[in-house]
Amino acid sequence: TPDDRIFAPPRVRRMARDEGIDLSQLRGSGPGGRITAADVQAAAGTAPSGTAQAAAGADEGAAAETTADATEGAPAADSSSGTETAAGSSGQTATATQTQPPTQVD
Amino acid sequence: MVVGDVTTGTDVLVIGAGPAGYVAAIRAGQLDLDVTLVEKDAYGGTCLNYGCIPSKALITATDIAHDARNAEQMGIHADPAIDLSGMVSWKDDVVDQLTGGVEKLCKANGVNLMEGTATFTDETTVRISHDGDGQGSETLEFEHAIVATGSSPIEIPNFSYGDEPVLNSRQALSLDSVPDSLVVVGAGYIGMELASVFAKLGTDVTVIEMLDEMLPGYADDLKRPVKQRADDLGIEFEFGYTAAEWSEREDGSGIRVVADPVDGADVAADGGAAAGEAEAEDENEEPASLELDAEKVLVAVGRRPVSDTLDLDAAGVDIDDNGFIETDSRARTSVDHIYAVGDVAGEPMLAHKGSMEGQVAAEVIAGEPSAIDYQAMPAVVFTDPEIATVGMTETDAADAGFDTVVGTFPFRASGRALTTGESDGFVKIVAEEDEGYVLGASIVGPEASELVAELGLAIELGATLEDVASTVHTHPTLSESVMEAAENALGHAIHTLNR
Amino acid sequence: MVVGDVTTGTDVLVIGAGPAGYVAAIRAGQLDLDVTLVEKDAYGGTCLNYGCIPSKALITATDIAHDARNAEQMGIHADPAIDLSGMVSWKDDVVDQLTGGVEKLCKANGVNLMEGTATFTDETTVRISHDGDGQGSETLEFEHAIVATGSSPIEIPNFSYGDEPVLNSRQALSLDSVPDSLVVVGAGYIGMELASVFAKLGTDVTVIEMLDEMLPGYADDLKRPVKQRADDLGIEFEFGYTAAEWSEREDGSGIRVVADPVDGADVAADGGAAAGEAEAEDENEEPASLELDAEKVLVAVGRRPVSDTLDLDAAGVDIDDNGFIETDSRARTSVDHIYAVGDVAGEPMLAHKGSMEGQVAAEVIAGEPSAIDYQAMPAVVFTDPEIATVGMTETDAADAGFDTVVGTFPFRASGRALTTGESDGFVKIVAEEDEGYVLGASIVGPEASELVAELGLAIELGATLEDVASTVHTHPTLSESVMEAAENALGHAIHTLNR
Ligand SMILES: Cc1cc2nc3c(=O)[nH]c(=O)nc-3n(C[C@H](O)[C@H](O)[C@H](O)COP(=O)(O)OP(=O)(O)OC[C@H]3O[C@@H](n4cnc5c(N)ncnc54)[C@H](O)[C@@H]3O)c2cc1C
Ligand SMILES: Cc1cc2nc3c(=O)[nH]c(=O)nc-3n(C[C@H](O)[C@H](O)[C@H](O)COP(=O)(O)OP(=O)(O)OC[C@H]3O[C@@H](n4cnc5c(N)ncnc54)[C@H](O)[C@@H]3O)c2cc1C
Repeated sequence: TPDDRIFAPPRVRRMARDEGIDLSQLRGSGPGGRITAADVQAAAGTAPSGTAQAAAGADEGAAAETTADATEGAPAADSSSGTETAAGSSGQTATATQTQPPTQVD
Repeated sequence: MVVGDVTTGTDVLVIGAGPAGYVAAIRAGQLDLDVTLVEKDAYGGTCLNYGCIPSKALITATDIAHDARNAEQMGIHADPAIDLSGMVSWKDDVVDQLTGGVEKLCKANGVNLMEGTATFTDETTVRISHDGDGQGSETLEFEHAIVATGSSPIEIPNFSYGDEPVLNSRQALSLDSVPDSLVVVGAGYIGMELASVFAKLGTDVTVIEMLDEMLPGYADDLKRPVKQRADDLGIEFEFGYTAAEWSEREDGSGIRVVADPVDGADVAADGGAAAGEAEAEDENEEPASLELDAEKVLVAVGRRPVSDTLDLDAAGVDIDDNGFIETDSRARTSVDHIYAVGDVAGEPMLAHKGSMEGQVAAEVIAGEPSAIDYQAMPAVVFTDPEIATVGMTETDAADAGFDTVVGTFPFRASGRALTTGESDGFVKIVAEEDEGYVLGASIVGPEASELVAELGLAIELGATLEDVASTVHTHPTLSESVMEAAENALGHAIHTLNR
Repeated sequence: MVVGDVTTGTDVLVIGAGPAGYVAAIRAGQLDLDVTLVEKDAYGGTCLNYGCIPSKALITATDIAHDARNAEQMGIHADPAIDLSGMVSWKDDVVDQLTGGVEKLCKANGVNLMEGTATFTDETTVRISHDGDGQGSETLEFEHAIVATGSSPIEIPNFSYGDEPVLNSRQALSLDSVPDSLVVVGAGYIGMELASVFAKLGTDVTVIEMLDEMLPGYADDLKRPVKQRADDLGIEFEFGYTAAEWSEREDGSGIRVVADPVDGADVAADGGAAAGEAEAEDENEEPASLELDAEKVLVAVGRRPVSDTLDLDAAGVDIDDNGFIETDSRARTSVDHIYAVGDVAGEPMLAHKGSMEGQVAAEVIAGEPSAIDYQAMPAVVFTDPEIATVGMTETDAADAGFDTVVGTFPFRASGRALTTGESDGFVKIVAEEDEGYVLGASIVGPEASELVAELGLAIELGATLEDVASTVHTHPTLSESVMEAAENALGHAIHTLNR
């Protein structure tokens, strides 16, 4: 894969700009090596504090489980890409919210 | 006694060649399994022959005429004539092309095709009968079976599909002339789709629905534009009634359908008291039945799984109270090597759900780590305008414990919608509040059926509102409305005011 | 001398209210910046008033009539009459609705609106003139400026848009009667879109194109169905010619357009030798010019940036050789606090590219970490059928060093496409081989403009073929073709044979 092409969603790319992280220097932990928000936070040393992370992780886990349950009675998946993505990017809750400039305009 | 019984074997037996079964068979073939597909009627099943495809063909064709007839404000003056038998034979050609394609694809993927009706004799064999009770039947041994026998239209008492003026959806899609008037029993998606088609063909349509609303299960805001359009088309609704019986009119001019109020029996039994309190005026009146004169009556009150003609007991396969075969996340029934997919395996009874399950069953048999693990199952009602939903509603999300944020975008603010003359409706996105994960979406309006695809992908991938909002969408398109709804949820839509 | 000069100030000055400028202004307003938007002509710019919206309105409306007229195989018999002036005034209503909306949205987001033409006087001030040279002008000081002056149609020698029979796209979209015959100069997307509209209105259309193909830059396989349809519509093509001059015909029946062969001058200058070898028969002949009789001639040979009427020099803003303002990934020009967005800032000259850049410029000014960093810029040609592309072609991807895998799905295998009577074309996906990342897609066929949205999202998200293939797509829809193309690339499409 050519080095100059980054596989990361828009939200993650913006986060990297905000943190001054060069995405081409990161190895992604997402599916196929895709860079996730958590990867950026780890690189920036801005991963949420223990408490925040634990809390976020717990919330997220619960949420992911409920998601699977709520989908038409399909049992929770062993290898759901959707669940994995949601869970994989869990640790980022606090930082993402902080780094996001207020966009709510009334 | 069985005459001329021959026993052969197959690794994978698929029963039923609808979108669940033929997809399972093709996928099994691709995975180099030895697979046999048995079908008693027509390749493509309900969907291709009597359901999805025929209905969408007639919907689209009548819309072409309807749109031209109603384009005066665009400077177009047209009075199209519709020859229904011509339209139906075009539809039949489309069906033939597709079912022929399915047959070819099965063969090309190495699927053995057999015609006949399969019934289980035990948990590793079926009997395939070619005409009726065992005459020319054969026995087939299997390692794995995939049951994909689909569903059939429910009949209601006194309305037999064998009687000429009584139609099920299949029959309604093959008429060779336009009925002057039609009573549609049931305002579910099939009833509503067909009611619109006939109204556009010029039929006087009256819809009877037991409940007090059309399209039960869909949110009110989604239904409003559809109800409005139905009213504009002159479709009459009688909510809270069930069809009781019908008779030929004496003057031979058609039929009379009698419909009873849903609470009628109860109210009568209780004496007038309870009803009287609510509706003082009616205190001394029997709740009135309706009498509707029409040329035909279409019964579209739902479909039930075809699980009763298979002798599932002989194989030990369990069904639930509604007759659906019980399956797990790998499409397996109570018998480990027997799978069930599609309508017979439960709600939602939709073709794409069946196809997905069919693929999973084939892959699981081949030893792949597949599972039924979708996050988002889209559903579309091809009414005018279309309704499409995917993933969670706000209520679902709240019930699942999410704090949610919602964004909407009305099509009347969409440049592309205005240029098509179709700008009723909206896109609505439901997302998780903290990170903005997209959880669900609903759309009513032009091309809703196509627009929902992007949102399905967003949900499956765990995309956030920002991801959708930051993706450049072509101008001018309806898909910009998806982006705008995401922006609205983020509080910075460009083309609507944000909350 | 300037009369009545008043100096006021603004944090953010936006010049030009097209889709780049008005979006920048609205976004800046949402970010609580003090913003002034100056427009000399009409809110909405080229796109809403003379470009995207008017062209799509006429394309869709003529299609409604055309589809009905050509639906005999569906049993529909119609002979619609089109009143072009009625159609144009409907189009004008749509435009008014949208431009009125833009004005309202600007105000609601706190944008100060000014009418007038802005020219830079130095790097922190502009003069706004209200009618011509300084009469009633005023001076405005700014902290930041966003230049969004767009582009204008290129004129070619001897064809002045001031002459009545010579039309640019804007004029062609406002005719009040259908010309009997039309010469279209230029087979780019604007020329081809309008050629189709007029052919469907009944005009005899001849397209002259300098190059030897229509829609230069698009792959041959994408163009094939469009060329076929154009041929079916009776559009004539003359490739390898340039329009040289026109004159009124003596009998007053219209005009005569003379077109010269592109290599004509060269061949003549070289002497007959080189040409003679290739085409012995023509050895002694001058390459012939064409003479085309028509009622009107539409010139659609491209657009150039409006960067010459702004006195950019006074502000110190650099332009490149083609007149585009040079910008960086944050939409900044050579002068740090001056930004440029939209057509004036370079290719692709597309409305959605401009809107995206406008948002970025506003956000950067507000101190947000925004940048122009899309992975995938969609582009659509609204011909019949539509062409849509997003991300990389196979060649782009190979040039960038990717090993690729390609998947396609022809619409003739799509059930939904068959039910609409429109099944030419295909979906093609290009992906990186190892992980299956989707890199690009191209679509020609029904609703290509809408279908491309899902693929744009897939590319932005870094989705893989498996992600797209595993997402449940509604049946029957055209969007299933996207899923099938992904499955085809993975080697297990259901509804086509895999390579
Ligand atoms: C009017 C109408 C419109 C619809 N529109 C849509 C739509 O737009 N979108 C959508 O997703 N769904 C739609 N549906 C629903 C869709 O048709 C079904 O969900 C789908 O056909 C289910 O697929 P299946 O393979 O499970 O079963 P089916 O398609 O019902 O196929 C089952 C097959 O099994 C065969 N079979 C049954 N028993 C045996 C046996 N013992 N031996 C051999 N063969 C047997 C039957 O002959 C049949 O061919 C529509 C349905 C109708 C009636
Ligand atoms: C026939 C046609 C069809 C098209 N179809 C499409 C399509 O389908 N999709 C698509 O994406 N694109 C399409 N385009 C291209 C699209 O219109 C442009 O890309 C888009 O309008 C560019 O937006 P903009 O804001 O940069 O400039 P413009 O829309 O050109 O707006 C610039 C504005 O600036 C104003 N202005 C200029 N100079 C000054 C000044 N000195 N002071 C004050 N105001 C000034 C102008 O009056 C104008 O209103 C089409 C174009 C044409 C002509």
